[in-house]
Parts: sequence; structure tokens; C-alpha cells
Amino acid sequence: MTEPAGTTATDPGDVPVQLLAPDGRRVDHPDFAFTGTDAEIAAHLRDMVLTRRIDTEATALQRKGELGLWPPLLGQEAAQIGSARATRDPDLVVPSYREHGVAWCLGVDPIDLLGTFRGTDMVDWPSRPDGFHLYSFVIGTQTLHGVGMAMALQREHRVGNDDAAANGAVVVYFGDGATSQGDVNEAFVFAASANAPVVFFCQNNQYAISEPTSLQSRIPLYRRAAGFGFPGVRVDGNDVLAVQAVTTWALERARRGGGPVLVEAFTYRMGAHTTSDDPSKYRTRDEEGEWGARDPIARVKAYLLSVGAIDQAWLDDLAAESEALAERLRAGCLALPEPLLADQWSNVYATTPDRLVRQREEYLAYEASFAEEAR
Amino acid sequence: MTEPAGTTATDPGDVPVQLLAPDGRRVDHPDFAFTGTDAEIAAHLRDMVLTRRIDTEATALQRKGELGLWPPLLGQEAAQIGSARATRDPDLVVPSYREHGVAWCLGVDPIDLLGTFRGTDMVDWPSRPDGFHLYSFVIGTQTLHGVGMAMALQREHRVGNDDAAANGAVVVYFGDGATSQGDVNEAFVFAASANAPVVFFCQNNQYAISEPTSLQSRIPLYRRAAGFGFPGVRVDGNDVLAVQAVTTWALERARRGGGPVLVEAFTYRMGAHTTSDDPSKYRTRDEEGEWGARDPIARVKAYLLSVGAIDQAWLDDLAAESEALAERLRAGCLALPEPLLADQWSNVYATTPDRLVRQREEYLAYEASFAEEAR
Amino acid sequence: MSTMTMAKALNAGLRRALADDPKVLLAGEDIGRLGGVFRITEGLQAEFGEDRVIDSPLGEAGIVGTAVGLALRGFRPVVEIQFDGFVYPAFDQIVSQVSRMRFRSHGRLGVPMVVRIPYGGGIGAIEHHSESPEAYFAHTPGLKVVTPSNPLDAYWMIQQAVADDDPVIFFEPKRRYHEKGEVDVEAEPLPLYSARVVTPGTDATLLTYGPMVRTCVQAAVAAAEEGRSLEVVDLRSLSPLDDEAVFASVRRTGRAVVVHEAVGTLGLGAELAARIQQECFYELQAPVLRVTGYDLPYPPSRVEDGYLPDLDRVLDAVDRSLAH
Amino acid sequence: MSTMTMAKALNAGLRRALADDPKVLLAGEDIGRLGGVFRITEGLQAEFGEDRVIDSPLGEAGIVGTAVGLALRGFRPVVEIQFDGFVYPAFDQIVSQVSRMRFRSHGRLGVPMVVRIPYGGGIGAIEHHSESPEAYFAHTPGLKVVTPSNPLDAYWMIQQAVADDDPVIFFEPKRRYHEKGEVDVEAEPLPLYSARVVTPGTDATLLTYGPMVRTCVQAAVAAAEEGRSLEVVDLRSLSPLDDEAVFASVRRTGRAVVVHEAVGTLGLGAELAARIQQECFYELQAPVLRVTGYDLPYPPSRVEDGYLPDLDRVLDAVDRSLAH
Ligand SMILES: Cc1ncc(C[n+]2csc(CCOP(=O)(O)OP(=O)(O)O)c2C)c(N)n1
Ligand SMILES: Cc1ncc(C[n+]2csc(CCOP(=O)(O)OP(=O)(O)O)c2C)c(N)n1
Ligand SMILES: [Mg+2]
Ligand SMILES: [Mg+2]
Repeated sequence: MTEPAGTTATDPGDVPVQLLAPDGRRVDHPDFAFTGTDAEIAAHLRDMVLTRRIDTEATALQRKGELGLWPPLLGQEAAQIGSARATRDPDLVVPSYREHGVAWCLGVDPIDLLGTFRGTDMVDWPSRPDGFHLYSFVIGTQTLHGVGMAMALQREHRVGNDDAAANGAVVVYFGDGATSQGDVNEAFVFAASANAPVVFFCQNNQYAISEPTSLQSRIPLYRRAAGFGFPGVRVDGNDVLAVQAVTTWALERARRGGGPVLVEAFTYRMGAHTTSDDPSKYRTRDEEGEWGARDPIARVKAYLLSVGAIDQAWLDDLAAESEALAERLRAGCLALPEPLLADQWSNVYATTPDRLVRQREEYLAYEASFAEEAR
Repeated sequence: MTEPAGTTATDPGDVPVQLLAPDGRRVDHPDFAFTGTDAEIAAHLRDMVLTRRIDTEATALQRKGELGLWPPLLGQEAAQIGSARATRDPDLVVPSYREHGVAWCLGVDPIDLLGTFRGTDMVDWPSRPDGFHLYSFVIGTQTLHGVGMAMALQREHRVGNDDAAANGAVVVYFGDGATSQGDVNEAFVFAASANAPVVFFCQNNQYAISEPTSLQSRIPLYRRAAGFGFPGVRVDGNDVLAVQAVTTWALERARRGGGPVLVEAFTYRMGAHTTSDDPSKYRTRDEEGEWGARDPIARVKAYLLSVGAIDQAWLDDLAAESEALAERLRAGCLALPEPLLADQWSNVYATTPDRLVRQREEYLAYEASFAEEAR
Repeated sequence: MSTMTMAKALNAGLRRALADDPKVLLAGEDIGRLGGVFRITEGLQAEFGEDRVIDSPLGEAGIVGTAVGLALRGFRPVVEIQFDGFVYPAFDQIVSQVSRMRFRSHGRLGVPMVVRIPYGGGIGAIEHHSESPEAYFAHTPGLKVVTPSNPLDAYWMIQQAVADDDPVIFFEPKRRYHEKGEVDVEAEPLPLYSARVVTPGTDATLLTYGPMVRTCVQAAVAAAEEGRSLEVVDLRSLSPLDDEAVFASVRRTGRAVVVHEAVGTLGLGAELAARIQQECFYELQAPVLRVTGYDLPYPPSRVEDGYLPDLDRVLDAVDRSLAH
Repeated sequence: MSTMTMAKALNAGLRRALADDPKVLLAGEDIGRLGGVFRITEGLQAEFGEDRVIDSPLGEAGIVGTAVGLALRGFRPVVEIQFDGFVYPAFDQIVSQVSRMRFRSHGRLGVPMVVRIPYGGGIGAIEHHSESPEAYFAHTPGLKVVTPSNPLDAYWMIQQAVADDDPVIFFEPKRRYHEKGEVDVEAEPLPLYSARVVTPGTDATLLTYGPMVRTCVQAAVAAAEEGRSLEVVDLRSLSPLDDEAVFASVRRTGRAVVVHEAVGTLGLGAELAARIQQECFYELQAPVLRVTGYDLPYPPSRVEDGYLPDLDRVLDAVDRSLAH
């Protein structure tokens, strides 16, 4: 017989949705359009530039020994800003661990993020106590949490109401590598089964540490969704306008009660996996160069300059704002309060069992014994 | 935008491949043909009838208290015999727990199966020490083992050789419910990634205990494969000819090096999930009646009688053979040797650690103390 | 006051939990229309609807992982794992997420989830259907682990577990599902995390829980006939352990035998022995002994009677303890 | 004889295992081209090819589950779990399949697999990267669990584990990866499942393993300066435990302190204490004490120094033991 469906033949959907070409020209797409103003695009540019500055500064802080680790988002700014700016209350946002740009848009103070990587804190954000979930480091685990939250929205009657503004959905972030995890595929199953209002936002940055996406899947990842009975869309992840348009569509559909969507943002991790990683071991300078030419920030800047929506003065202001932000980060990082081991017993249970109370007391007595000795 | 791929719209592939209609007429299919002789079909009928007899007898033995449990295959004979008869050396066959018909074709003495459900044995087959893997009761777990075995075949150079007879593949069985498990989806990922010679044979018998397949997936299950980059085919699981034709094609393709295939055998669990189950709690007599009319055995019998390949005498002989088999099962079941707890320490490790040796000795001494007391 | 089986008591307790708090949800395989393979949730979907008693797709990680999301939104999910041996696919979610969400969020986010697990052997089942995995969970900080031994406790403990703001692994001794007992639905229940002296005694303490409580009580009765007074302590909570109750009993009797179905090595008996020898060092007149499942995978059911602790093995250990 | 780090010793041991037996395979995330995030498999894919040193898709259940299939066909897979905290997605495969395939098949089928897990804290990492999950595996019949503490043992133990016909969970103390030691590649190695007295002593026994061996040896040195003679036993194997070596030492010294990073409750210290109090009841002059990670999820790295047992905490426990 002839080869049935599911083989590696190409499909029209394989070409990522694009609305802004790398050279800054706006292009049309039959299905999606960006309807915002140039002022909004300028705001996106600001988000992206500041986010990149946060990222560079955090990387620098790690190099100086102030952070234990940092997973840079360099190159993924458009995917993150475009998708985050498509959310609104009462949407819920569930990140993985590289969503510093999403965190930024959702109002998380980047210093909170530094606390996690400095080892002063766990993975929660005092500055933004809800709406933006904890970072998760177990690959894929958060996709199930996101589906559960979407099931909660259904039970809270926040889906499919006539009053569209009352409706919400969940957007959950994960990587290309994560698509191989059982949890992520179970998340697809559960979301489809419940017709849950969840947008699975996969940043395909071409690598899971050293492993190229081709090792995880021999066909484009967005197609995974069709096998579970919901739509998948591939979008140019370096095109902030396209990302926002596609995510807006997906979220609207979910909020209306249309069920889950998988968005594959086709992008590139321009930096290392983390500050511990050395990408030269597994990829070429040529490849990095090719993707460098598709920088998500450059094209927005080019467009806005070309239409006169911004000028050099605007950019200079932004540069100054960036530096001020970086300065604030440096200071904020060093000022992060040192945690106390004694405090750790309080967050294990809602009511701490006696044995743990005693264990803490013993620890304190033991610590105090040193202080006494020292006297 | 218009709804993209992955929605619930129907697809031509949703209609199961059929080569033998419920009334016994042979029908044509554009892609698949059954090329065997009527004698072979008669052999299939014999397999199916004997398999059903094994099943009924085991169910009866459970009712009499001789087995703790039995998962009947009633209604799935065509799916099992058709697929099992498509295998040949050096193929490897990995069942779930309901593949009594496959076991039969692979040469497992059904009394071995009874041992598992009588509680005298674990899940291995003394009568067939290889080629047919253990039963697995953790839903989906065996699909990964099957992929691993297929990766082994690749490393043993048993795939894609010019000498087609030297090539082998794995067929691994699982249910519709199993498709929701992380393990099964990871098996799809790993199989696609390695292009492993494995046929995923899913018997969609419409239920996972009480849960209808629609709870697991809102689209036909065979389509899951496309999302992982390999073909899926839906076949009438009550049509032994179609099942054999499709499985033969899939296995041949895998042996040649074409990679994995998902076969969804669309069938029906005519009996209970297990002897502990009461299907009247979750499905209607009407539904059972509809599927009863598509009985996998009736249509083969009708066909063979209509072309004169068998006659009543042939059927009478088969009935007698069935009864003799049932008789042998009853006797064999009762004659299954009672296991000894003392023996269980020997099969935990290749070399039993000292502590376990001592534990066994203590157990023996303790047991002996009763014998002494009794004296 | 009425007499009912543990299965019915659990059903009644869950019904009351659902009725009392609209945030309580049930989820699991076959728990809705079928009422669960053990019928613990029978009738609850009909009564509370498909949105609150959810038939889940067949994936334990999915069941627990989505319940985490629901819990984070203020729901109180009670999930059923169909049999003990099928909790492992959800292990990662339980150990790395459920148990730690509070810790990961500096105390801000709780996961008030109950994971119900029918457990233990003695029912003539095939593999994976007779296991006692409680030690895996009791070793995991952030989880609470409890197990009732009788209908009364079952009725109350399930409600207390649901009401607890911390995640509770709730082990149900399936071989005792159909044993009857008095259930007073008005009585003030014992606090969830406290042990109970079921049979007072003076010569030695039997520390046990879940399915083995009945076995130990029978052993105490048999011992009494020979003039030996055994105290039986039903631990009820395995994490936290009710240390004070344990130590108090052992201090009184001077001897302890721990009895459980789970394998001995690193089973609860190990922790109890370690704590007791430390806290009651001078009071102990004999080493703490353990009567447990042997260090084997659960064997074919035809030999489970020998594998599982029974009255004779318990009394044999008591003899050895007293002989010291 | 040459001096090398534990990381290099493991690399050399794996290279030799691959060279000695064509059935040996390596699989895991990033172990091929990159050589693993800790570079333990560096250069091995280049040397032995992509068919034998396999970069796996990102799924731990898949890695272990496919390795089961490979093992059933006679291969000897050595799989790498990237960090301790990521073994749980594979827990079901390990606990219900890897550990039991021999039992499930009446001894016919073995799974000669090694699961390598870098474990333990002290490296300033984010969550899930500093855990000590060894008790979960030591509680599971059918598995063997070992951990080297130094380059020499690492070199030999990994080869012995690969050669073993049983599944071995091989814990590598990641904070010791870069410490150097002498490695004699010709020497006759100690049997895999035997403990070793690293420092002989007479006043008390420190029972420890993996990353804490060095800490305990330092404690013994410090104690010696105060005139106390501590014996340090490196258990090396956590399942089976080398009971005889443990009891012999404790009988000599009369006192035992168990030291490990894992949480105390139901950690290895519980089992050791339970066994010792039973077997050495009359020889024990003080209760067996435990110095372990506190019963918390692994805390933020800035407080891990206080969380992990260190020289002072070990000596404090020794003081308490000797004061009895
Ligand atoms: C369950 C699990 N296994 C392994 C790891 C180690 N690990 C951390 S990041 C990573 C790669 C993830 O790749 P991808 O999903 O593409 O996300 P990206 O880092 O590219 O954003 C791996 C393997 C982990 N964190 N969790
Ligand atoms: C991991 C796991 N979870 C739950 C169960 C309990 N269980 C046994 S059979 C079954 C239904 C399986 O349905 P399906 O995959 O369709 O196979 P079928 O029984 O219909 O052949 C369930 C839930 C199990 N065996 N394993
Ligand atoms: Mg990636
Ligand atoms: Mg089914």
C-alpha cells in the first residue's frame, strides 16, 4: 500500500506563521493577523530589550559567582513576550524555568528570579504571589499542573461564558525536549479528555541541552497535537507579532470553551543551555550565525525605525532604562536576604508535626552551642 | 482562522480496513488484501474456536473457585489470531494480559496461563520459554520493553537485511485505555526516534474496565501515531483476514527497516473486563447486542461454509477437539503443582545475598518447628 | 451508631466530605459510573455529578498531576489509585510536587490532596495487587501517611484527611474492606495523627497498623489464654508517627514487636526500632523485633499465607522477645 | 597505579566495560556527543559508536523501560539518570519491572542493568539536583544498591556492577567527582557487596557511605587529636548490606553512629539501627545514633551546609554516644 498518514512528508503547516520578516518587513498570513498599534509594538520592543538585559546581567552575575546557575533566554524573547502579552486576567500562566521574559510581563520582580538561582530562595515569587506559577525544574511536570488549573477554571465557570471578559484560560510553557516526557503526553490526553482551556506553549529552541529536536521527534512538534485531537500551530518564535497573534487566537479559543491548543514557537536558544553548559561541544558556529541573523529584537527595531514609530532618542532612553535596571539587579541580588536553615522547618507542612518542631529546636540548640563555645 | 488539523473531523482512515464482512462475504480494500488460502482461513477458524474454548473454560474454572481471576478475551479472537499468525521467527511478541489467543498461536500451553491466574505461578511460560514475553499487568509498561527489544534487533543486525527471512520485528499488545499512559507515549517517542522495528498493536475493545474509549481520546486512536511521525492504521478487529493482512504489512515494513507502525484493531470486549467485573453497571444490552452481531468467529464460519471449504463434519470434529482441550485444561489446572514459599527466595537475585539465604533458613526452621510440635 | 463494613464507612465518609465542602472533588479510574473497582465511591457520581466525581483517563501521573493544579486553585481533590502496585507511575508527581509544593513556594501554596490507595495482600490476587508501599511515602518529607484498621476510623479518618491542608496518602487495607464494625457518626473522633491502644497489656507491645491490627489483636487474645498480656498499639498514622504513644507503651512493657505486611528492610519497623532503641534504651529488656513480609517481591497468591505475618509468627516473635 | 578524579575513574571503568564486553551499552540524556553533563561518558560515543553509547530522548521511563527490553535480549545497558531528582519518572519501571523481572519469570529472565545516578548535595545546586533517594531503592527487593566513595572504588565498582547479572542502582557522590585518588587498574578489587573499614578504631563506629565517607574520615582524624579512636566503615553496598562487617565493628567498639545525607526517617540509618540493636543488643553501650539530613525537602543551597551532616555534627553525635 501507499504510505499512510504520519510519515515525514511535509505539510503546509510546517511553515511557521510569520507576520514580521527578519529584515523588519511586515508580511501577511492567510489565517493570522497582528491587530495592535505601533505603540504596542514599541512596548514589546521595550519588554524584549529589558528582558534581554535582565538575562545578560544574570549571566554576568553568575560569572562573578553571585548566582549558582542561570538558564539564559537569549533568543527566545519574542516567543516569551509575544505569548505573555496575549494573556490577561483571569488567565493563569505556568512556566518552566527559562520564562524570565514571561515573568517580566506578568509583573514578577526579576530579583525574585535571581533568588532562586542564587540559592537564597526556592521557586516562588514574593513580588507576584499568584497568576504566575512557580518555576518547575522537573521536565514537563508543570504541564499536568496547568491542565489541572484549566479544569479548575471550568469548575469555577470561567470558561465559555457569554461575558467574554470573565473567561480565562491557562498557558503552560515547556520545551522541545519536554515533549518526550510521559507527563507532557498525559497532559495532552487529560486536556483533550476534559476539553480543558489550556494553551500548550512549546518553545522549540532546537535543543534539549545537547540533544537536537530531531532526536525527540522526526516530524515537526506542532503536529503532535493532531494525534490527541486538538489543533497544533507552528509559529515563528522569533516574530513577536506572529507569536502574539497565534497565542491570542489560541487563548481566545480556549476561553470560549474550544479546548486545548498546542503552539510550537520555532525559535533558537542563542546562548548556552545554562551557564554550566558549553554549546560548542554539540553545535556549529555556522548554525549559531544563521540564527543570529533571525534575532527577534533586531527585526522589531528595524520595523519600528522604518515606519518612524521610534527614533534614536527613544532607543537611547531605553538603553538608559536597561542600564538602570541592570544596576538595580546587581544591587538587589547582593541584597537578597540570606535564608536561615531554621526557617525551613516552617514550610514543610501547614501544621508542623511535633517531631519536626523538636528537630528544629535541637538544631537551634546545637547551633547555639557553637555560639556559646565561641564566647 | 479556520480550524486547523487535529480536530474531530472525520478522516477516510477512520473506516476500519475490512476484508470479510460480518455476513461472511469477502470484500475488497484498495490497500490491503488477504492472500492466504481457504485452508489457512480454516486454520484460523480452528485457532479462534479453540481459543474461545480456552477462555470459556477458564471463566468456568474461575466460577468454580479454581482460579482467582480471569480476564476473558471473548470477542477479541480475530484481533489476536490474525495478528499472531502474521508473526514468524525471529519476531518477538510482547503481550499485555489478555492475549490468550496470541499465546495459543505462539505455542504457549494454556495451562501455563491458568497458573498465573490460579496464583500458583507468576507470569512466565515454562512451555514456551522465549519469543512470547511475560504477561504484564501494569498498564502500558510492556510497550517500552517491546521498543527496547526492537532496538536490540537493530543491534543484532536483524533489520533491513537483503535476506528478508533473517529480519525480525517486535509486536507489542496493549489496550485502548493504555494509550493514556505516559509509558505508551514514551514508547512511541523512543520507537520513532530509533526508527525501531516495532508494531504497536492496540486492541481497542471500547473499554478500559468501565471507561469508554471516548474518555481516553476524542479522535480515533490510530491517529495518535501520526503525531509521533509514523503510520497508524485502523483495522476491523473482528475480521481475522483484515487483521492478518494489516499486521503482515506492518511487520514486513518494520522488518525492512521502515520503522514503527500503530495498528488499532477496532473490536469489542464481549465479556466482562475480568471475572470480577460487572459490565451491566456501565453499558447497555443493546450495545452488546450490536457487537454480538459482528462476532469474529461467525463470519469466518459463514464464509468457509459458503465456499464449501469446511462442512458440518469438520465443525463437529472441531467441537470434539474443543471439548478435549477443555477437559485437558480442567485436569491440568487442578494438577498445577502448588508452589512453595521456600522456593521464592531463589528467584529474586541471580546470586542470592546472604541475608536472604538466612531469611529462608529461618523461615524453614520456623516451618519445621510446627511440624515438630505437630508430632 | 450503626454497623457497617469499612467499604461502606469510607463511602459514607466521602459522601459527607463531598456534602460538607463544595471544593471537595473525587477523581480516578472507574470511580464514577462504576463506583470504583471496590465500590468505595459507589453512588457518589450520581449524587454529586460528573464535575465533582471524575472518571479520569487511565494515567496515574495525569490523575495526580492534574489534581495538583486543581488543589492549587483551592479545590480539595481526593484521588483514587486503583491498586497499591499502580501508584508508582504517579511517584514523581507525589514525591517531587505534591509533597513539596508548600516548601517550593515558601509556605504560600498548599496541596490539600488525599491519595487513596487500597493496599496489602491476603486477597488471592495477581501481581501488583497486594503491595504495601507505605514506607516509600513515609520516607518522603511533606507527605502525611495514615491508614485506618476498622470502619469507625475509616469513616472519620477519611474526612479528617480531606480536611487537612497537607497532602495525605491514605492507605486502605483492602482485605479488611468487608469486615464490619460499629460506626458512630456523631462521636468526636480521635485526632488523625495519633495512635490508639487497642488492647492494653503489660508484657510486651505489638506496634502495628492497617490490616495487621486485627491479626495482632487476635494474637493478644491467644496470648492471654497462655497468661501473657500483650498491648496492641494501632499506629493509625505512619507519618508523622505518634512517637509519644509508642514510647509510652514500650516504656511500660519493656518489649516491642513491630508487625507489618511490607518487606522488612527499610519498612516502618526499621524506623520504629531505630527510634525506640534510642529513646527507650534503658527500658528495653529485649531488642525490638520485626515481623514483616519477607524481603521478596510479593509472591504468587498461593503462598501468600506463609508470606504475610500471621498470628503464629507474631506469637513466635513475642516468645523470642520474652525469652531475652 | 595512577592518580585520577572519581569522574575520570568512572570514565575509565566504563571504557573498560565497553571494551571488554560487546553487549555493554550506555544510554541516557546528553551522554553521547556532550559526554554527559558531568562528562562521565566523555569520549565514549566517539570511541564505541552511536549504537553503543546512545543519546536517548528526554524521558526517564523510556530510558529505563527500553533498557529492560535490551537487557532481555542479552545486552547489558548502563543508563544514566542526569541528576538524583530525575529518577522518579522511571520509578515504576525500576520498582515494578527492573527489580522483578527475574521473579516474574521464575528466575528465567535477568535484567543485568546498571542505573547510574549522580547523587547528593553540597554543590550549590537548584532544587532536584542534590537529593539522596537511595532508601527508596534499598527498600525494594530485587535491586542491588551500591555507592563508591573514592576513585579506586569507582573504577572497580562500576565494572563489577556492569558484570553483575542483577540490576544495580549505582549512586555516584557528585560532590566527590573531582576529588583525586590513587587508582590501581591491575589490583584485585574488593568484592562489590562488601563494606570496608577505612579507618580502624576502638571507641565508636561511624557507619557511612558515598559522599559522607570523607567527612567521617575527617571526623575520625579530628577525634584522634582529642584522643578518641573512631572506626570508619564505608558500607559501599546499601543493598545488600554487609551485615557481618557492620556487626563485627560495632561489637568491637560498642557504639555506632550512622551518617548519611538522606533524610533520617526511614533512611539507611533506620535499617542499620534496627539490625544492630537486634544483633548486638548486649554489646551496645549506647543507642545507635543517626546523623542525617533533616526531615525536610532539600533546602535552598545557601543553607545546605547546615542541612548536610558535617564534621561537627558527627563529632557531636560521637560525644553523645560516648556520654551514654
Ligand atoms: C525529568 C528531568 N529529566 C532531566 C532533567 C535535566 N534537564 C534539565 S533541562 C533539560 C533539557 C530540557 O530541554 P527542553 O525541554 O527543550 O527545554 P529547554 O531547556 O531547551 O528550554 C534536561 C534534560 C530534568 N530537569 N528533568
Ligand atoms: C498502571 C495501572 N493502572 C491501573 C491498572 C488497573 N487496570 C487494570 S486493567 C485496566 C483497564 C485497561 O484497559 P485497556 O488498556 O483498554 O485494556 P483492556 O483491559 O480493555 O484489554 C485498569 C485500569 C493497572 N493494571 N495498571
Ligand atoms: Mg529546548
Ligand atoms: Mg480496552
